[in-house]
Amino acid sequence: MTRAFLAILKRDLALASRAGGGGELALVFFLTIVVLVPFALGPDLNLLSRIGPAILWLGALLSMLIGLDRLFQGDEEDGSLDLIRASVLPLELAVLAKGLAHWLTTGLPLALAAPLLGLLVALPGEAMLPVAATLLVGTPALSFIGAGAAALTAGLRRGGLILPVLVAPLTVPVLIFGVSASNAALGGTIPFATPFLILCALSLAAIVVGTLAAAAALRQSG
Amino acid sequence: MSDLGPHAGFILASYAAVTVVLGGLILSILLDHRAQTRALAELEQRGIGRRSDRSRS
Amino acid sequence: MASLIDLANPTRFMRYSAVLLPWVAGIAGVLLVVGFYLAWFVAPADYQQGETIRIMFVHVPAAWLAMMFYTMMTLSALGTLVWRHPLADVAQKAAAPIGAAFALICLLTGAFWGKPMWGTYWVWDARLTSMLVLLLIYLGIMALWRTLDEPSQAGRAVAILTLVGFVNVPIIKFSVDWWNTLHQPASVLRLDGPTIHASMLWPLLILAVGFTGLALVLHLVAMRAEIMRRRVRTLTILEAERLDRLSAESAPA
Amino acid sequence: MTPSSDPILTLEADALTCRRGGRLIFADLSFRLRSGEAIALTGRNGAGKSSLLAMLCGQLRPEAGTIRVEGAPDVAPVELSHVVGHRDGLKTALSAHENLAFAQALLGDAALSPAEALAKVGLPHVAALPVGYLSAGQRRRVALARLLVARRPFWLLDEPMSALDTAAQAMLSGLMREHLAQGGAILAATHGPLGLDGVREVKIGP
Repeated sequence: MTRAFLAILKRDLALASRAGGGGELALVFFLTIVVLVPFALGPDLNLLSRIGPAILWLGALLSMLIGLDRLFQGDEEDGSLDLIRASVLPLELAVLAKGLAHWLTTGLPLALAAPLLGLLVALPGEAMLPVAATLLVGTPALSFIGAGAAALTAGLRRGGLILPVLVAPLTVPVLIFGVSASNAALGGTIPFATPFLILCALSLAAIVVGTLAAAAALRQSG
Repeated sequence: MSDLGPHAGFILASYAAVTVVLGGLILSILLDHRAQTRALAELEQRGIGRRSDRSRS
Repeated sequence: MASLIDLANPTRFMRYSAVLLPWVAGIAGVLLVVGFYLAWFVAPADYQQGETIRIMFVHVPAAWLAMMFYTMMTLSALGTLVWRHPLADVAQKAAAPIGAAFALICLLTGAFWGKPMWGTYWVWDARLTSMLVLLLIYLGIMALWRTLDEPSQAGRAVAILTLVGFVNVPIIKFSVDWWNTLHQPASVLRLDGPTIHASMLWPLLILAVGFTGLALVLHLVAMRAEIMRRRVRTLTILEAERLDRLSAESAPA
Repeated sequence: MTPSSDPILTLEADALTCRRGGRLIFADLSFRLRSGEAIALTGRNGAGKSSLLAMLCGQLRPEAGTIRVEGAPDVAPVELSHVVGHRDGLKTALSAHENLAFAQALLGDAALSPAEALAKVGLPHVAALPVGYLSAGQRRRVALARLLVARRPFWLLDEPMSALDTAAQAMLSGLMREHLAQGGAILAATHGPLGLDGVREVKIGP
């Protein structure tokens, strides 16, 4: 059983790193957004540093949405999904493996790059680690909510287009607590731990709900 | 090496960045060159380049 | 035999580059050693910036090379689209990572220079911001190369993107300058300061030529690797076709 | 659990009715697929051959009727069967060997190694080539090699002979004969002959 789980995980990571896999797409898009926002707001570092965490979180959220429709669509189109359905591995574990692979190629690099990109928005030094921590803990929720929605639209011919619209409202709580935890690290009345722990809870819940929803969606979308 | 002054850390950091990025670039290009040379040699050694003899399988 | 004909040109390139490489590498090496020696031991500290001026000796050549390589990619793009030169898209694909690396070096050294000067690693200074946008364009071009794996079709698409990018660079430069003057941040010390004293100009020029030599060597090696990669790809397809014919004739047991 | 040494397994379909998009495709279809037996599923296009296969794979819920495996009631039929449809199920960025190793890890109960399976379908040298470089015929053979890397009693094939040249069709018939000889069973939706003797026909629709 675990061999099949690791096989899916390894295959997805290999596909993401091969040419055309779009593995580093999320990271480049994240950099692009964090560079674009100051062009809209002006080069004033004081303003930027106040809303730094918000820019980083919105950038991370959008970057994770763009590659999402390929999560199951690729397998649906070439028939790999039928192979996964015929596997000894329950569909829930297969979805868990794919969601984890998606997070490892999008959420994790974003969280690691956040401190460096924080420089662009004059994020103070002491806030860098907390912001990265909130992203590290919050992005799995985005991956798995996204996986659930991606499974729903996998069968539809142009399903990929409506995916961001489906996923965005579901990610509001993660965005709220992610940004408020990061702002708490900048100082302010709320202690850092409170929103951070809620964010962790949201992620854990999203992993379970997303996985079950995706497996259910794949089961009868034949 | 004259004394680097108060900001020595930043000077060393920037030269470290140069060595890391440039070193990484040089390494990746040389490794890729070597890998392609080996792959090409191995393919041509199996006589695929010359279409003359079909017998070789 | 078609595959052998279009190789005539690249094969000649492979021969010439093999001869050229050791010389260019040697010259670049010497220049770099001399340049760094002058820059570190001979050139005096700047009366304003003190020792941090040493960073300029890598920051400025990196900026020049980042822009020079993009210009070279634009010429290669013209080579692909207008004169259909078979080596043009090879040159273009090989140049992108090198240009991006020098843009990144320019930004990183700029940040480490900025901290002692302006108190923060990053300031939305017009030149640094333009370099950052140039880096984004480089990353876009490299991403496009990675998604299209079929060489000739990819070459044309990237050539068009490079040309579009080249047309945009001056526009970006102008708009960033205009954007930058909107809210004049804390007084920004001019990067290159007053006219550079001769004792610093020489090491800078020597280093610039040395770095250019090094970049040229890397570019030639990268081009050789790219040509071989395409040859390997063609041979692999030939191999697959041959096996297809082979197994079609002799029906297996 | 190695099915081949298990008790004799029989795939039982009882009074199956299929309705898709409101349209009745077929009704009251029953058959039994016993070990060592091959069934050719015939009927004009759109008669519901693919729908029946989708039902057997558990992808499509029948409107009425049941599908069960006598001898392993608690296992879903799809976990005891190889499914080969029109799509090859191969990732073009991965090599033939990687694709087959992935299938083997997924389907469990390994049989031939990827290299042996590729040799058996007449593609011994193709293992390292990315599937994207292969011709359609070669990709079809790699997809069929998947049948050999894992031991599954039931083979559910959707028009297996299409897109195969005569040599490949002969090869597939050989593989099917071996599978039947080992006590496996085959249900193939097909228009032409399967190259097997003693094939029972089940017709769907008018």
